[in-house]
Amino acid sequence: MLDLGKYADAILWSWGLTLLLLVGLTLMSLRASRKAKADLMAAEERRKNG
Amino acid sequence: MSQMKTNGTQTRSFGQRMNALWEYANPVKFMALSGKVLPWVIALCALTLIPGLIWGFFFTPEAANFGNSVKIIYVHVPSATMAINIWVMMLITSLIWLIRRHHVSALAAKAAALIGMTMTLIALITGAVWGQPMWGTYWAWDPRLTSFLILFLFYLGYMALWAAIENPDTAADLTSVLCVVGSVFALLSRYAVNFWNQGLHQGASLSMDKEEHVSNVYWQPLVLAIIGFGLLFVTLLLIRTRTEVRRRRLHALMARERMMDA
Amino acid sequence: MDFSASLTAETLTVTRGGVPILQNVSFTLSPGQVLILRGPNGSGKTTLLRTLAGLQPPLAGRVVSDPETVTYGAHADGLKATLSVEENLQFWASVHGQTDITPAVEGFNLTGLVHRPSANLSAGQKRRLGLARLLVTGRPIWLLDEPTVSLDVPSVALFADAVRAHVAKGGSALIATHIDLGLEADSFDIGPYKADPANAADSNDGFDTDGVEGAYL
Amino acid sequence: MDFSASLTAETLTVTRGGVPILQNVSFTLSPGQVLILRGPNGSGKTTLLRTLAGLQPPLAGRVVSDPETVTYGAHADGLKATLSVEENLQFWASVHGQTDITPAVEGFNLTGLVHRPSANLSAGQKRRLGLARLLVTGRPIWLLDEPTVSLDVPSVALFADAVRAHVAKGGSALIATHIDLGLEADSFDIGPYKADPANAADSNDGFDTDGVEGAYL
Amino acid sequence: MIALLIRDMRLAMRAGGGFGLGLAFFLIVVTLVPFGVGPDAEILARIAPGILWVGALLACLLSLDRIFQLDFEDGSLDLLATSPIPLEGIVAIKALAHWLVTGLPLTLAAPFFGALMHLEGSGFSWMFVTLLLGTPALSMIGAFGAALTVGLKRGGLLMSLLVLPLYIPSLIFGAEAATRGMAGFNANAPLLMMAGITAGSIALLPFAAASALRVNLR
Amino acid sequence: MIALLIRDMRLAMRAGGGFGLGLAFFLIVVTLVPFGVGPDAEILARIAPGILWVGALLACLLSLDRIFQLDFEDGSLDLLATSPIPLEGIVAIKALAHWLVTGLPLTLAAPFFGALMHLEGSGFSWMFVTLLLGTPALSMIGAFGAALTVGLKRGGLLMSLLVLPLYIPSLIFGAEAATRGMAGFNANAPLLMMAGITAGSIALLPFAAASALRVNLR
Ligand code: HEM
Ligand SMILES: Nc1ncnc2c1ncn2[C@@H]1O[C@H](COP(=O)(O)OP(=O)(O)OP(=O)(O)O)[C@@H](O)[C@H]1O
Ligand SMILES: Nc1ncnc2c1ncn2[C@@H]1O[C@H](COP(=O)(O)OP(=O)(O)OP(=O)(O)O)[C@@H](O)[C@H]1O
Ligand SMILES: [Mg+2]
Ligand SMILES: [Mg+2]
Repeated sequence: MLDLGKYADAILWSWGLTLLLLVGLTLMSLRASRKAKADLMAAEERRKNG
Repeated sequence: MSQMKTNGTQTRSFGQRMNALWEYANPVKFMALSGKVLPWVIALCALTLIPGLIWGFFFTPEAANFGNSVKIIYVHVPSATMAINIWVMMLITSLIWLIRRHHVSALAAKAAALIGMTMTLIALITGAVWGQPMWGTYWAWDPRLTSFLILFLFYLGYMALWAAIENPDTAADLTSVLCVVGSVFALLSRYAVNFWNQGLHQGASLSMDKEEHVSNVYWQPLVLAIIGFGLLFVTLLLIRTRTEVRRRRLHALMARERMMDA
Repeated sequence: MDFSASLTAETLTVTRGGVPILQNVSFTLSPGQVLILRGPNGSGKTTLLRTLAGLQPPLAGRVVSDPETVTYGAHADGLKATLSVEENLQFWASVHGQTDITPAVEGFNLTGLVHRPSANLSAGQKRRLGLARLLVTGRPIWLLDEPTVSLDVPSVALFADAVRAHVAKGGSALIATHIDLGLEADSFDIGPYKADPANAADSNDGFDTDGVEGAYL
Repeated sequence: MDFSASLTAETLTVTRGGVPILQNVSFTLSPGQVLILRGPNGSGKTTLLRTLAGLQPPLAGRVVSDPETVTYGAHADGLKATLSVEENLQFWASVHGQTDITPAVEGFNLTGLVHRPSANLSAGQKRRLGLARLLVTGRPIWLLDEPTVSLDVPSVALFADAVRAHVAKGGSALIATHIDLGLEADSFDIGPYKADPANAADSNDGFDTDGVEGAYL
Repeated sequence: MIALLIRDMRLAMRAGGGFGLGLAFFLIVVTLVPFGVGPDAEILARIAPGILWVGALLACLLSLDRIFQLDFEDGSLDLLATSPIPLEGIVAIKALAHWLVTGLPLTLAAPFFGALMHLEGSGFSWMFVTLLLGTPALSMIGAFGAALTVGLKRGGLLMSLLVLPLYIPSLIFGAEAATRGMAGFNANAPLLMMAGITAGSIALLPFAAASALRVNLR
Repeated sequence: MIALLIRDMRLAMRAGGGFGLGLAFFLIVVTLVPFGVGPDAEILARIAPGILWVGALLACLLSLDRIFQLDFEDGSLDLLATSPIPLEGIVAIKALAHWLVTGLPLTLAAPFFGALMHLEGSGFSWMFVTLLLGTPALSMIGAFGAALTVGLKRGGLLMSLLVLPLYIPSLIFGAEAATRGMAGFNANAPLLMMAGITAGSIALLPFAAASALRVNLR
């Protein structure tokens, strides 16, 4: 495994938090996207069928 | 009020004649095109971001003055770069909305804000974490750091204003005005903090100027990571703008439904 | 002030919260005319009046009028609680370049109250003060939203007198109301103009376009 | 809830801003009774109703009633703009220990609007919501200050129906209004009770006592 | 009572409500001070507990007028006053709701904002403890001030004027406890005093506030 | 226009208005900081210009929601918007009225309050000059923020969030000019920058604010 030396803490924290935030943001975006799509689909359906 | 005589339909057909590019500001066209482009952007993003980060994390040597901590640069600099550029993009799309009233443009600005805020947060956090070993403190009132804090506040205010207004067009108008005025003041703050404190922070070593150039070992993966972050932004932006467009349509449909109930 | 101004609505579509409420509204309010706007609660009277007053843009169609000839009387009276009746009226008079407030004070029976802070008026007295403001604007076209709310019968008669005097001078008034004001006036029912939500005028933001179903999915 | 509650005013003197407005007001509102409070603008109806509701103390006389049986419907509706119609009603229901809001919603024709934030209602729709609140309090004595302001004719009829149903159950209502509600009701004119300022009831703060003229000089 | 608490919290969370904004204001005050004072880390660290406390206090203060004013203006307060809930209970619940949306988030966030002021070591936990014990008093005292000024059109600034002197004891003991604690001294005395003020306010002020409200309603 | 200015000033002077209260708030902030920070004269003198500026800024901020909110709520703003005065003029006049009842008294009083913070020597005149040049920008920027949030129920805290970052450049240059001036250094550069911001705000922001108002009224 890679030896990060005395800066291991700083490196792991910053990389870890970065990845966490980016993954979180991506998941949020995807979930919102799915929800918007489903809601819209339902609304269009309601509109068509009365 | 004489501007009451403006008729929206005219504006749109005028816009269409002006330039075929504006066609894609039409939500329908935008949805069609963005749907097609999205998979390609995702693929490109994966092809740059992942190798860039792996290269930066595993295959770069220790730096003389930074030690291994230089690896932080591969998340710090790309996020910092994106944080600024996203605000610029929001400024442009806000202006487009104010001038030409293309809805997709306003919604793209709204979609970008959270990404921009996350990038700013990442730059701040990685910077702070890096600051502890390098400068012995998590936070210093260095101009670059400070102006990022201010940028963060601008993102926060911008998003809070979007959230507080219910009518989407009103919100688009007001947030766009805020974005334009805010940009001027953000620039002023940049000068102000520079003037106020001489910093500890690194200068721009990515400049094209040969002498200041960091060696290729660091530079090449860094450029790859920056491109990767940029493409990640484009990916997320497309996804989120599509979401916003759908929400906007949903809003219109729901309003109709409620009207029919009443 | 030019007292021969008229106001015309041409195939107006008005919206509230982005939703079309009325469509294809056309009419003309000519000098000397009183038009009573009729329609049940929630039918869009307030929305129409605000559009005519230039406070919100129409979605389609246009309003032909000189904004300097129109004054709007909303639900809220725009009174400052800490200012006296006289100060309130005096302020609106000078904003509109007028000076004499006595006719307004006398026309709405406020003489005994001129030095009273408007916070200490009863609901009906406040309303009378709000109506007196119309006189000090000196403008010919009055757009009024339920002006007689809270007024007792004698005060409603005062108001009707004021409107009669106003149209006698060539002014005109468009009045939304649910009660009978005792005025000889034409009536304009907005019922037929109700926007059809299922089939509403294209809200022209590209989001309401029919025939592109599934385009967002 | 005990629906046989009554409210009695005994030689009441009511004040506004420290000035006596009405004096020697006496009447009883018995279960099943509707009393229409009449009087011109500024005569003191609002002041009287607030005193009866216990929101301000009378200067003299007393109000005999159990405060837990009385609900007051003021000019302002007490609606939260950001809460939906349903949330607004639900809140007032639970404050009064009630649970079912459906009769109120249906009684005032709000069914299609339950999920609408109350900011987006028209003036008349807001008023209907304000009146629906009366039903969810479950209280027998209603003190209402111009309840039909902004309502169109069908809505006034809805309100009259609600009052009729309420008194049929043994409730009672005291209603200040300037218009005819179409209710079979007694009427109570406050004109004769106007306080005589020159000779007003002792304001009982030691500064208004007659008969000690010059006592402070 | 629960219904009232839920409603108040819901109103605060809705668009334009107060939640998060108190926090944002706190962040901004803490950011402004260095801009005014200058970036010198040593001085900033020295004044950090005081400024954090003042910031928390101002953030509380700014949101006080929501406690009663809105309900007064739209007539809800008249209706609440004639409802079965005793007015004292209403005051207490509203103060609690205010604390939950303002004082509590402030307390949780203060340590992080402290980093901006170069707070060090045990400073973080001391800020947390003192604010946790002190902010309930701020909300309760604030509710009293809000009750006193509720009838007045934009009593906001007047209320600040009335409330701030009442906040001073909490501020002094709170900031003092934090400073002493950080410096490693014994901080029991100011901590106890502050807790006493909080307990006393919670026990007694609802009655004072309710009677002020009664006067303002008539 | 004059009538509007007179009305706004008169409203501010009446009971419950804003006059004097901004000043009082300023006094209280300046008093609170020593309670929080502790009585050490040297430190207080060192942070005095910064705290005075921050205090002035917060006092301004607190009174911003009076600029349009009251007129919006009682319907006056609709009537003003349909009056012969252009909306840009209305914004400018209202900002001016705000400055006259808040910024100007603050400026005049700041040197005296400075004494509480152990301000010395030339500090008094430097505080006066920088505030005189800087506070008009605070009022104008504030009017813009108020125009953005006027439709929202109690946009107060949201407005603070929007406005405070816009205040930062004025604050930095103002406090910096005062600090440098006091220390005997050349303070022309920050002073000029601040004056430039003030001039620019006054020239351009009325237009931005008027367009925001138009959007909010519709
Ligand atoms: C919270 C704190 C920080 C923020 C907001 C921040 C912000 C930035 C920004 C905006 C850049 C921009 C690069 C560009 O010009 O494109 C950057 C680059 C950089 N930062 Fe930071 N920084 C922070 C802390 C740190 C710390 C503590 C260090 C390490 C000692 C550091 C080292 C660097 C380096 C080496 C670069 C690359 C410079 C270059 O080659 O352009 N930063 N940072
Ligand atoms: N944001 C919104 N979205 C959808 N519909 C809305 C919105 N805001 C208001 N409405 C609806 O618009 C309609 C028109 O309201 P308006 O106030 O113009 O009615 P009105 O004729 O003045 O009624 P009233 O006689 O009760 O005053 C109402 O049915 C109202 O519920
Ligand atoms: N502070 C005060 N000092 C003296 N008189 C006052 C004060 N406040 C109000 N009044 C007067 O008290 C009277 C009673 O007011 P009230 O609101 O009770 O009348 P009302 O019968 O409800 O009238 P409306 O039908 O117009 O609502 C009014 O004439 C009012 O002008
Ligand atoms: Mg209406
Ligand atoms: Mg009344």
